[in-house]
Amino acid sequence: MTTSVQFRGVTKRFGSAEALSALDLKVEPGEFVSLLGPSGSGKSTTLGLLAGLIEADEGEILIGDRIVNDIGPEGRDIAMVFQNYALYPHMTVFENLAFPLRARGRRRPESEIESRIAAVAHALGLPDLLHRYPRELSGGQQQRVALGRAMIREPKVFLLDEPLSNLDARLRIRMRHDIKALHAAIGSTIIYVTHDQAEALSMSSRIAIFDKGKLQQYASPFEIYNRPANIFVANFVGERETLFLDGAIATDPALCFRCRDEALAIRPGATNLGAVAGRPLKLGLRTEAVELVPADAPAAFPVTVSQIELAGPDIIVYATTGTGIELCCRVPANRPIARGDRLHAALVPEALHLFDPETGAAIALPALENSQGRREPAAAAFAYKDAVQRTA
Amino acid sequence: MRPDSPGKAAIPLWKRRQRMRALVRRAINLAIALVALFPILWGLSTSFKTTPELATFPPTLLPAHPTLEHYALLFRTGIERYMLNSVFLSAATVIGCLAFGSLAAYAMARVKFRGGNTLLLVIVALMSIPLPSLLVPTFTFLAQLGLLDSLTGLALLYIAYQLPIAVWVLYGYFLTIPIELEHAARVDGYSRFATLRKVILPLSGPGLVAAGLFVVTFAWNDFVVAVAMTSSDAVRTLPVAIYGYLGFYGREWGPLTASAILSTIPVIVVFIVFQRFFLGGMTSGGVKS
Amino acid sequence: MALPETADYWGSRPPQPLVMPRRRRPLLSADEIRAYGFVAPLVVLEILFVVTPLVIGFYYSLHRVDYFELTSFRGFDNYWRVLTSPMVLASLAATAIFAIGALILTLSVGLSLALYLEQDTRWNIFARAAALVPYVISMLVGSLLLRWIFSTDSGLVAAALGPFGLGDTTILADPTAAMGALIFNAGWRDSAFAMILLLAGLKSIPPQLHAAARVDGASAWYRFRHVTLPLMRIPILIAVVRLLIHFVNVLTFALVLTGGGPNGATQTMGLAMYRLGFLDARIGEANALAILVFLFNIVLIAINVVLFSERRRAAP
Amino acid sequence: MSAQQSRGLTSRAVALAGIVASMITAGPLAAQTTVTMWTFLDPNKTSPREVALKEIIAGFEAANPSIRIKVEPQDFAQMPPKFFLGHRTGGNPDLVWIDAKNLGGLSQSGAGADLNALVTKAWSQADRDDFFVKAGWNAALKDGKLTAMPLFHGASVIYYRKDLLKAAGIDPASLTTWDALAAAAKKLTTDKDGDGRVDVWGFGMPLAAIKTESTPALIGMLDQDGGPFKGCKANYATPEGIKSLGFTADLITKDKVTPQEALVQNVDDITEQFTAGRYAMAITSNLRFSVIAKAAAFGGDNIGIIAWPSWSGKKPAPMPVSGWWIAAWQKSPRLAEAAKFIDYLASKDSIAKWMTVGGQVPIRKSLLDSPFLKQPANGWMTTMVDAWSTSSWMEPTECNTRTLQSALNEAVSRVVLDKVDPKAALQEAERKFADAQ
Repeated sequence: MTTSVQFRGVTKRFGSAEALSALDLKVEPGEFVSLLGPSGSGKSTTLGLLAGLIEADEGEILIGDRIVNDIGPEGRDIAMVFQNYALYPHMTVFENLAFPLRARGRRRPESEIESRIAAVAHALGLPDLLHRYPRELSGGQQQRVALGRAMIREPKVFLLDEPLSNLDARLRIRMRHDIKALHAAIGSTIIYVTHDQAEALSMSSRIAIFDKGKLQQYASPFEIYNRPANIFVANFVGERETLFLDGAIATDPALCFRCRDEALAIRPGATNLGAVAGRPLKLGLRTEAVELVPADAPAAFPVTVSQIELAGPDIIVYATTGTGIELCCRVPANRPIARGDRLHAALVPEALHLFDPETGAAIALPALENSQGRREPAAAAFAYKDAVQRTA
Repeated sequence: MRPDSPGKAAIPLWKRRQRMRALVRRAINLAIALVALFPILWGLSTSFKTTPELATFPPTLLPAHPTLEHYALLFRTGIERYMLNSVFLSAATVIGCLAFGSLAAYAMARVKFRGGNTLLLVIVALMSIPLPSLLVPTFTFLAQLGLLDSLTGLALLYIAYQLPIAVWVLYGYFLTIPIELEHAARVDGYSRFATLRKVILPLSGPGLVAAGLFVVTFAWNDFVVAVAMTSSDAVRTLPVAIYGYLGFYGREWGPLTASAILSTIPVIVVFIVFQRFFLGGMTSGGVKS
Repeated sequence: MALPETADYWGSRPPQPLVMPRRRRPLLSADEIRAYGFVAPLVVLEILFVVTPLVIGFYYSLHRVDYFELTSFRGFDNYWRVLTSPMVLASLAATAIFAIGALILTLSVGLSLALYLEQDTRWNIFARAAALVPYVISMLVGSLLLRWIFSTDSGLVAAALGPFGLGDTTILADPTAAMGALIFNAGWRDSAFAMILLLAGLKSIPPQLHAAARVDGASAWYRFRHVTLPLMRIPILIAVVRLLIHFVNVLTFALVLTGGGPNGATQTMGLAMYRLGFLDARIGEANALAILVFLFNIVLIAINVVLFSERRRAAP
Repeated sequence: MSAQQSRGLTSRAVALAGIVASMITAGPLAAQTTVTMWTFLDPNKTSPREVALKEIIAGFEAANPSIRIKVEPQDFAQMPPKFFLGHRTGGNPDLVWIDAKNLGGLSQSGAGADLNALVTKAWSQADRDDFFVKAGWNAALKDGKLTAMPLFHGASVIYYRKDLLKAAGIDPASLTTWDALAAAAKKLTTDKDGDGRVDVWGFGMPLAAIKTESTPALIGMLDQDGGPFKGCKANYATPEGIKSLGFTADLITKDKVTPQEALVQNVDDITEQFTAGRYAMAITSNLRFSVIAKAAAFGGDNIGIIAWPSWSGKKPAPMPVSGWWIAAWQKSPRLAEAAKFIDYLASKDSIAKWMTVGGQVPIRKSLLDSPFLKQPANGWMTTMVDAWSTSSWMEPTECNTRTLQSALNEAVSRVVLDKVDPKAALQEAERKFADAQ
């Protein structure tokens, strides 16, 4: 009961504005794909096109092997959960759950409908609510009913349109977990639209990032986080704003990043940064790309602490370099750091993101041939997991 | 329909179906418009026919020798004066209805006062009183007030007839305006009246337009009341002048259709210009409330 | 009516003194007085120009009126005359047929238009505007134009029905067909009014509900039957009542299109009232009929009022 | 905008409109009396009668420079009741036109000034006798008071197409009996283009219940002794009445010379259709002659009028009398000036204007030998004069006769559509007449 979904050069215009341009995207059967992007980026348009609620101007949309461009939503065998749940206000929970079963042309015996509803209600913890009306339910309960209504028909493709955005923070984390469990249990293809990167990173098998109607990157959460394809992705994904610096890598006298008459020392590592030395670059720095080091470390530059923030087990240290570049990094909370401290920092080579300042595209580094490459994923994976937890 | 014809083959089947559907929709929309407009288009065509052509049988669909003689006649006989009367009357009615209507609607929507709910129900009841049954008594009463055969009297009648619907629409609309805005204004020291004027009314564009259009449709087109309540030429309104072409010794189709077309154009223009607001005002106001 | 009384709302009660003085709530609060000022123009105008004529009309209905002179007191004799008059009784039947027929036509066309033209696309806005034209132009002119189209002289009926061997059909002189024409006239003009009322109702249904129902696999008919219709119950009922009131009382359609003919088949109560009062100069009886029609309207109005209150309760 | 502002604006605009209107009508002279007159005619329009009225007013104003006549055209149906009511409430014009059906109301309301005292007292007996349609003169005379002066008379008459009758070989003078009329109508009903549908009908009648004229159903009854009325009681269901109603219905159902659509057609429709060439013969008012002649595609000189046929053919059926009268408002402050204008309207010159310009049949004997009437195109006028002189009939003005024609038309519908027995249908019509009293 699962199928693939494919977009081939799909374009959608509203008036003269292009909401989606030439989208190519393939979702394999059973995948959980998040469409992530700021509002107006085209992710909801993509979902609407797939659901059949919007008609494409160009290109083809396939569900399985079938081109569905001229098939209405009712013929696409999909299920969808809407942002505001779209529960039928004049029907009880039971009737809402029964609706997809009764709406399909073929009549099902009422006993079958009842047993299916009982099963779904049980799975979602709804049995006591079946005879209530939507307005008598809490937000979380409504959310569950909406999910249940989508599940009840066991569709091949599940579409979820920001389903958690109306819930409070804690409930959201729990539902995230539940949805993921649900996916594991039913194995349907799921397309999930969100503007919340934590949701996307924590649940998806792959993420498609959209901006201004264009697909920016389509890859696994790990790839997205650690190898953002361009400045937009690098900036959009991550716990807090990424710092971008214009400059160039220099290897003389030691490996460093030259920027604003300052040399930010880079500690030795597994990456071949020397390969791009000299050319103008845009450097993207997240917190994990800066490390506090002892003053006598081989690579270090002085900074002054300007502000500190407690973030759970860690503290975030904001520090200013000699020329006033404001960096930030994360250190365990037990380190005694106070405002005004003069410390030393270094850049972590594996966590640096380099971009072409003209195109904004990521610059790929040739890997070093030695075995140190093994260390990289582990460290990055830690950082990624960390980021997910913190953005929640 | 050779499959190998290059232009056709390049367009995928789903796209052709999509286009077909869009075309069919447009055709249906056109058909709706045609059914609605056909009699009026016939009137338009008739207004350009020469008098002899008007009397021919079977009638021609389009004028054989289009002429402006009927329109010229209308302006020779001073139709612009009747138009002016109608414009004035419509404006007075709309202004009166919106001014009195928004006052009353505001009080009913936002102030708790004894009798308020009853008044609301009375308004709904008043909206449904059939006018023709009131004509004779109104005539005698208006004569006693000395308001017969005057634009003032007619305007007051129109306002009284249309106020309930204006209040109804505005009341619904005011209810949709967040009350927090008003609390803010009142905390800032605005009186009830100032709140209405400075906060509520500026936010009520669509509601005012919807109410105004209902009112203007009536005031611009009414001839039943106007024919009964006025007699002198100085206060003759356009619909009464049109009605006059249904003369005692036969209808004069030429001037009749020409004046009807003249009177129709302004309403249509106003409605097309304000259509969006109208529906908006109705949507969030009058019906949903 | 959501604002609580000001004093309570701001919670500014003075500290209570030990011995409570007998302070009664003033008869009217300042806010109430202001509210009465706000509704005063409305109340005065309605009393003057609607209620007073209604009362005068009732007074007339108790008299024999010759040329506006009350010549003798008749009590309820006028009512008896009206209620036993074959013309009025026939017009009752004609009104019932017309009102119900016109209601069904107008409501179904109006609902279809509202559903079909719901989206705000350019072509839909055009079609809506066109459909609205018959409603906004003068009823008199519209009916006159339609009358010409229905007459055998226009040749249109013959052209349309000729291929079916019905070229000789006379619409206006056949009691059934004339009623049909009258109903068509009403539908032609007032469907747009129904459309507006229903469109407003439709637009208040969240669009996601329709999207959800489509995704859930519901056919257009199923969606209409199980989602749209239940949620449109109140707007539809309100449209029904408002149209019914209009159709029961309307005069122009019948006066212009058929003159009540043939054989009184299309003589509605509005027209009967007009004939009694304006053509036959029987003003006492005309007023009696007007009062009777008004009483009938009261029933419809009461339904309207009840629906209105229910909708207000249902509103969030 | 406050109430005061709005009212202030209103009254200012009314005043402004009034000033504009008075500037248009009053002209430059200051010391003038303006006499206001309600009529259904509008001297600014172009129909023959309206032109005649304009010329007559111009003539009067030239002769009486201190008096201006201001015409306020009215809806004809509402004009008389408004005038009667205005007598009580004020606001009436100085002069008003009254039709036959409202003469009774005029005398009952007391709104009409006595024109005997104001106008005809100064006339010679010969002058008074000059009005040869006696029924029309006497209708406005009650207790020695003349409340209205006839201007021109009208009647429901049968128009015919000279060309079509000639082509069918029918001599209009031979149509003296109802049977001859029906036979001729049959001959004249033709399908010219052979499409199976009638193009020209033999006989047209307005049978709608509103805007009526008299039809054979009524005229046929006038042949009986004492007419269809006994005081204010209708007496329709007589042998003559039954015969007349049956004859009228048969024109549609049996003879098929009148389209069934006539049941919903009023006199406007019939006039338009006769003008458009849809009928060889049709009933409409003789007052419309000039309008029809002007607009007819087949040429005004092809139109003729015949006197009403009768059952025996010995003598034409009585010609009904209707038309328009003028009355002065009893409370008018300008009664003397108003009377002056009435005097002028009733003068031989004015009546001649109604004849030559307005196309009306003259109502003064002394005009009957004018050369205008000798012209062949005006032969129909002579027909009317002869018919009225031979035998005329006027509805009893003391009764409410408003239901007369409409009830008889409904009786025709009952017979045609519901196959009701003519006698029962006539009894229904009698009841309707009685109800209206």
